[in-house]
Amino acid sequence: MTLDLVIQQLVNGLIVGSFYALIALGYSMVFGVIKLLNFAHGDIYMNGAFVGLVVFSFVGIWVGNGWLGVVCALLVSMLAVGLLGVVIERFAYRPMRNAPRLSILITALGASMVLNGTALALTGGKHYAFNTDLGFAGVDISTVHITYTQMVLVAASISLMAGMQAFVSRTMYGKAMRAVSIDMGASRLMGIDVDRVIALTFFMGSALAAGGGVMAGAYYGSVHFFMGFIMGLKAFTAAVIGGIGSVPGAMLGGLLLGLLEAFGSSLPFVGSEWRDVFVFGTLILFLVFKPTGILGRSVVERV
Amino acid sequence: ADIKIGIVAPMTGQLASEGQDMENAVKMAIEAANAKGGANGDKVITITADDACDPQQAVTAGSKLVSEGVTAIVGGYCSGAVLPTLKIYGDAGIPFVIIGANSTKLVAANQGNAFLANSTGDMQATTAVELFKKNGFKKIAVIDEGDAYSSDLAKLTAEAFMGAGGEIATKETTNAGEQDYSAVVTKIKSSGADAVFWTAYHAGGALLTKQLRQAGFQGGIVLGDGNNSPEYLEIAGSAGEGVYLLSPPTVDLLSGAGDFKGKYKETYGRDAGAYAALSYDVGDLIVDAIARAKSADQKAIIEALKASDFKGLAGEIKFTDKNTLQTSNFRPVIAKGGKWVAVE
Amino acid sequence: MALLEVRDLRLSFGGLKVLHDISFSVEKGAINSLIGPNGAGKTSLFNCLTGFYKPKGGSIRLGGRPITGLPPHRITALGLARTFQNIRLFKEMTVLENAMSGQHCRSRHGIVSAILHLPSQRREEENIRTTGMRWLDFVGIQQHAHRLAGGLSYGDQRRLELARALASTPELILLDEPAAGLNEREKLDLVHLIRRVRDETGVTVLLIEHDMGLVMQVSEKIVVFDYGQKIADGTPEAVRADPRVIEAYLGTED
Amino acid sequence: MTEARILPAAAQPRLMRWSVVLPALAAVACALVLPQFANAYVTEVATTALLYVVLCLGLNIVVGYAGLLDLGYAAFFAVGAYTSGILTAEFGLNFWLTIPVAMAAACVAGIIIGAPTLRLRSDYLAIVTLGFGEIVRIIARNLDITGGASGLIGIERPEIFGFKLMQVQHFYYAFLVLALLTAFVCLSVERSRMGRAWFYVRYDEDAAAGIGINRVSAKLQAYMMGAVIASVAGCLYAAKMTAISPESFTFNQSLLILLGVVLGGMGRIPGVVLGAILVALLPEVLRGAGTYRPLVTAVALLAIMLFRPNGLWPDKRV
Amino acid sequence: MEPDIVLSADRIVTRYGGIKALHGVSLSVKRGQIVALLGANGAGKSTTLRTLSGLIAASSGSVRFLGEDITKVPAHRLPHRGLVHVPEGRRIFGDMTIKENLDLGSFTLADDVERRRRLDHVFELFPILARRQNGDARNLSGGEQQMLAIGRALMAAPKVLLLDEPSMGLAPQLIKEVMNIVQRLNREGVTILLVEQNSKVALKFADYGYVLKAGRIVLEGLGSDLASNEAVISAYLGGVAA
Ligand SMILES: Nc1ncnc2c1ncn2[C@@H]1O[C@H](COP(=O)(O)OP(=O)(O)OP(=O)(O)O)[C@@H](O)[C@H]1O
Ligand SMILES: Nc1ncnc2c1ncn2[C@@H]1O[C@H](COP(=O)(O)OP(=O)(O)OP(=O)(O)O)[C@@H](O)[C@H]1O
Ligand SMILES: CC(C)C[C@H](N)C(=O)O
Ligand SMILES: [Mg+2]
Ligand SMILES: [Mg+2]
Repeated sequence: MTLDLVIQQLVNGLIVGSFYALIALGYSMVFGVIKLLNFAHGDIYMNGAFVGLVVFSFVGIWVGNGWLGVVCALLVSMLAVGLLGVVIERFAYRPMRNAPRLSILITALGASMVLNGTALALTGGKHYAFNTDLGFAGVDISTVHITYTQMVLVAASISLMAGMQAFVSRTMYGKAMRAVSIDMGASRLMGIDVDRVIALTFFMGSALAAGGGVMAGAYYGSVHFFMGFIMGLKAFTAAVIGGIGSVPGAMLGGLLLGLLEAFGSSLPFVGSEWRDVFVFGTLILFLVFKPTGILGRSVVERV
Repeated sequence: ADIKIGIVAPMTGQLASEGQDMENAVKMAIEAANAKGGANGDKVITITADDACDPQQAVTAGSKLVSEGVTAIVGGYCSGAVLPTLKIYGDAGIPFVIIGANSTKLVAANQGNAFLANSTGDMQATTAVELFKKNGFKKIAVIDEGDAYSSDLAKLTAEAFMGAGGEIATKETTNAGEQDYSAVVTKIKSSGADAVFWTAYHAGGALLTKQLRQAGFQGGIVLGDGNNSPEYLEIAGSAGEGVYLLSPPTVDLLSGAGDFKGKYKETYGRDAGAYAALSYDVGDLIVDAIARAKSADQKAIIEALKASDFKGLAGEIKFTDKNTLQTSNFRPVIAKGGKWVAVE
Repeated sequence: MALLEVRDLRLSFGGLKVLHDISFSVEKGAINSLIGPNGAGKTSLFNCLTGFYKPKGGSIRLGGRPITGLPPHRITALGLARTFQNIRLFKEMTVLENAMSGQHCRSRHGIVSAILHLPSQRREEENIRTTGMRWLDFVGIQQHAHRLAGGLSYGDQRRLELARALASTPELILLDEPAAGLNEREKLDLVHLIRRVRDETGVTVLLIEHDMGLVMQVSEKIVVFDYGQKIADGTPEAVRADPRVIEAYLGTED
Repeated sequence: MTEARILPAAAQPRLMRWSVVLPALAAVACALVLPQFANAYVTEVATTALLYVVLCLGLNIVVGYAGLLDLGYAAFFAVGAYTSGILTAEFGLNFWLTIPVAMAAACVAGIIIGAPTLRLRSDYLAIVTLGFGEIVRIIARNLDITGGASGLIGIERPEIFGFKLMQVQHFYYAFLVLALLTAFVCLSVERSRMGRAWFYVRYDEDAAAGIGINRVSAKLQAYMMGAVIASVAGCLYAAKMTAISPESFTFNQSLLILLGVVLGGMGRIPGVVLGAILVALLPEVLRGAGTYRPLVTAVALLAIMLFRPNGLWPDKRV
Repeated sequence: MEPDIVLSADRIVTRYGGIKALHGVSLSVKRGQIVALLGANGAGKSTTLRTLSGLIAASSGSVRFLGEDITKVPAHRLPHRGLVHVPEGRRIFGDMTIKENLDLGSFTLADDVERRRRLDHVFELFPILARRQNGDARNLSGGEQQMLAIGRALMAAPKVLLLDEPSMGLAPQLIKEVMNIVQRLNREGVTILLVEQNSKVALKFADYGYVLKAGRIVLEGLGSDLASNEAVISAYLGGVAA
């Protein structure tokens, strides 16, 4: 690989990786608090993209297809889909809080299928265009062209994540989230409203996913009912690799996954059809040597 | 007695939209036939079975149709899902006209009862190579999605092109459902390809086109027959301008299909998709074959199908001794002003 | 030769030194105790002995054989059994099954012979059951054999843990605060039971306990830890009189 | 969160209870005569149900007994199907001889992936198994010997004592035999020393290690036994389908099998069998829903989980 | 009702699933007292505390706190009214630092200056916590964890403190130290309901005591009376557990 190629793949990896990171973050937060692998998270992302598209088309009548429209779509979608996350938690997960973990996992799978099935029924499986005119202007580093859109996108997801990290580590509510994840009963004795904290976690996680959905929809220009499936898988992978439950871990995991994929596509001797073997192979090897992910805590169980 | 025709198509899953088109159009043809007195005076009714483009579901869907005692079956969009059903229909001796699926593997596995109404992969490969040559493309990047259909087409085209003295710059595989193609785009660009041939479906095709153009790829882009969808043009937008497509016979390209197009939209409230016209023809063809067989006897229908000399919306249907189309119905088209127009 | 020989054992977590060059030994057939303030490193020592923690240095010998750094299941197989500070029973399984679990390392039939229902496998199963029952009987809870372990009273759960450990036919058994949460009468019963373990089965006992009454009553030798260091080692009388022990642990009587 | 409580049968005072044996016998009897009354479609669906019974019983050993979350179980199903398919189609080996080879292949695959990773915590193990599932599928998709993306076609149908298994009914009986065999095997192991060891490890790994159980080896044995069962199912599946392709061994397939295990009531054989049958039947029963089928299926599923959080047929003594 | 009763239970019945753990327990705690709740294993002491603090709902009966009926008030509303529960087994947040644990104790407090003031008070009571404030709580030894649990409760500025077996698992010297702190808190005006199995320790400090057996109060009286009545108590406490 030439240097230009390496730089280009680095840029590619970072961009996809920042999407993965954003979605993984919500995955990881929800997991952190209620130890649930939320299979519906990818579908939340898909819903976010659809809501964003609807808002975008609507406000586009007044503000056009530029940044303003995208920002409106982003905000409205994050709010609406954040609330959707809260509703899902309330009706699908809360009744299961004392059920066996695998049953909750299956419930999450069910919730995912419901969201997906609804989207299929409503859209008939059609792929919708999300046409923006954000332009291709940007800067050139040697032969590598980076658009302003790409920069804004990476900056936006990094600042969302940084904000989240600050929230979790600095604020009282963030501490409450961590407390709830460690011991719900003891948290209640601190005066923490556990239901509220869990709802808030779902709100934030879902809003992040929706934000990712709108950004991805606008950036790639298409939205469809199945787009969440793969993204959910990637987010799950990234979250676990990062050390599940860890906010900065999710971020690193997402970026790492993006980079692995980018470079996995340009492996020497073999074609891109082997990319995922490379990606998963690396991840498995990685876990063998670092069994708790990048930033997961290595807990020596005290006996 | 009523004559039952089975329709197998993906009604759910990623290709549900295409399946919907197929079902709608076949039903339209059958209703039209019924309005004219049915087949041999019998009313024709349809039964739809969803295969979700999944091999296992396809087998259950297929055996459901067999158990319902259908006289003939039409449909099949995904080669991967059609393949394991060939044995079932073959063993049951049921005439099966395949509308979309066109991998050459289907030809090999056919037990004599199945007919491919769409042109096969090698025909498409030939058309593709012709198109490359005509446009002076010498180094092609071939990209598929790793499913039965697109990898078959990619392989056939690569072989055909190299056979014709062309060079394959790179061969890549992407994953269905992913949105980011940048890594592959980078590879294509650095491979020095002067054109890209995308053999999979329109969802990925539109994204790939967009991302190729955004990355400044100036060469030609050619798409396989799975890309003919209005959605492609909508999503690719301006990046789609000048892209070639090996199109199946769609309503927009067919002079005689204007009525059908309007009626379809009126009945189903949506535009007729890429395979609507061909599906309509196949619906027509099967009724025609039953009429020519003068009975609902399946052997006779198979014979009648073999002897087809049918002219429909999408063109003529005549089968070779392998039950594939005698003449390719692929037409190269080019995107101009947000529309597919024929390449002269 | 002593049954258990610990020499210069060191353990640390990150920067935190938990055990500093600990050496002591336990004679075969003895009942010894390990005492010390909270956080002195008593449980950590047990965890090193049984392979749950990997020591940073030093050696452990059981009956002359080195067991340092072996995985827990190997150590159990070599004859060292333990109970846990916070009861770790298989609460969702029956009392009998808990007792049977101890014999896993003393039996050998695997999946294939179970599928084939070999006669030798049937016999072994039968044997595991009866042995399990025998140990339940020994600790006095065989009437609860078919109840769930989690439903036993606290004191009976402690007994069951003991039965489970005994079922692995150990030479040395380590008890981590066996009297915690027991009332006076139950503590008396426990002292009696520990003596029977040694007298009737010949198993050597090393226990951690904060209840000085019990410790003084039952042990022949006491090892005292403070901040990861051994500060005393001797008979109950000697230890009780040791000013360092009084300062660090016992406190002045009032 | 508490795990569903599962009692291994050895705990039960009496091993054979008529209240269990009689209904089971009745169910087997019904299963035996079913093809006599049902049409090809119903038999086909029933065959699929039996396939899932086998797969779910196999996965239940891994998930239900040993408590390992496996999201890539379809990989072993694929290993079986491809081994048998390649050996019969490409090398002309007798179908029955391919079964032991497939079992061995599954064992090897199980050790390769399991030995270094089974000590991982459940969520990390989940991603490893998921990754493994994808790796196996992609390898099958990219190699020539596996027929690439289109898969293998024209796999020979097996013969037994000169009788060729051809029709759905034949395969129905073949799968029925396999399902009964698997149930018998599971029952035998569940009540044995190794079966108990899995439960011990599942409830408390440290306590299990403390009483002399080799955790990794116990988990590995469960994992391999699950792998072997899936691979045998795969052999028969390949023979029945005559065409197999990577599309049959996706992540979704793994999820579906897991769904069957949990839906019915993890850990106990009757529950798992019920769950497996449900997973196969539910989408068929709901065929009428058309485009709404996935939605209706999902709602039904959610409802089951919400109303019966421990599965439809959990252990009575929970 | 007597005005100086701050916390009272009236015939509370509590169940776990179908099984009754409390069969109508009544008790009352007066302002400024240390009240001991004694009983054998499984007698229902912890269950009583959990019911009082709202962690489990009573299936009948009522709980009053500072003159209000709090039977239906959810657990998380009580700490900032002044009723704080230090649960059995300490339940500290092991993955968080000691300082974070203490901060959480004052979760409902918005005023950072006041939080700082309380923190200083806790650090003064337990200097070891101040020294290790940025270390993870899990690494504290048993005794230190007990101090953290009490300190965390003090961050809520309790009017009434429910303490569940603070002496469990502690070395003899530490038991003394912890009990001294309990006494000091009481002198500072905190009313205390103390659950103990170790009746000797508890009755040394208690103004009043209740003895529970199998979910029922079987004996009550002034602390000094009960202490002199050791024989009676040990008849209940030593009796068959559960
Ligand atoms: N896994 C671990 N990680 C970090 N520190 C640990 C770990 N295990 C033990 N420690 C530390 O080692 C020291 C000794 O702990 P240990 O549990 O051995 O004490 P102990 O003597 O058994 O006390 P107690 O009587 O309270 O049970 C403590 O400071 C403890 O915090
Ligand atoms: N979470 C629970 N689920 C079911 N039963 C429980 C639960 N917690 C306690 N019990 C039962 O309720 C009864 C009272 O238990 P509780 O914990 O209140 O006793 P205690 O007096 O605090 O005993 P200890 O001294 O052991 O702490 C016991 O029979 C116990 O088995
Ligand atoms: C373009 C499509 C009609 C081809 C079809 N999907 C196949 O698998 O063959
Ligand atoms: Mg200890
Ligand atoms: Mg208690």
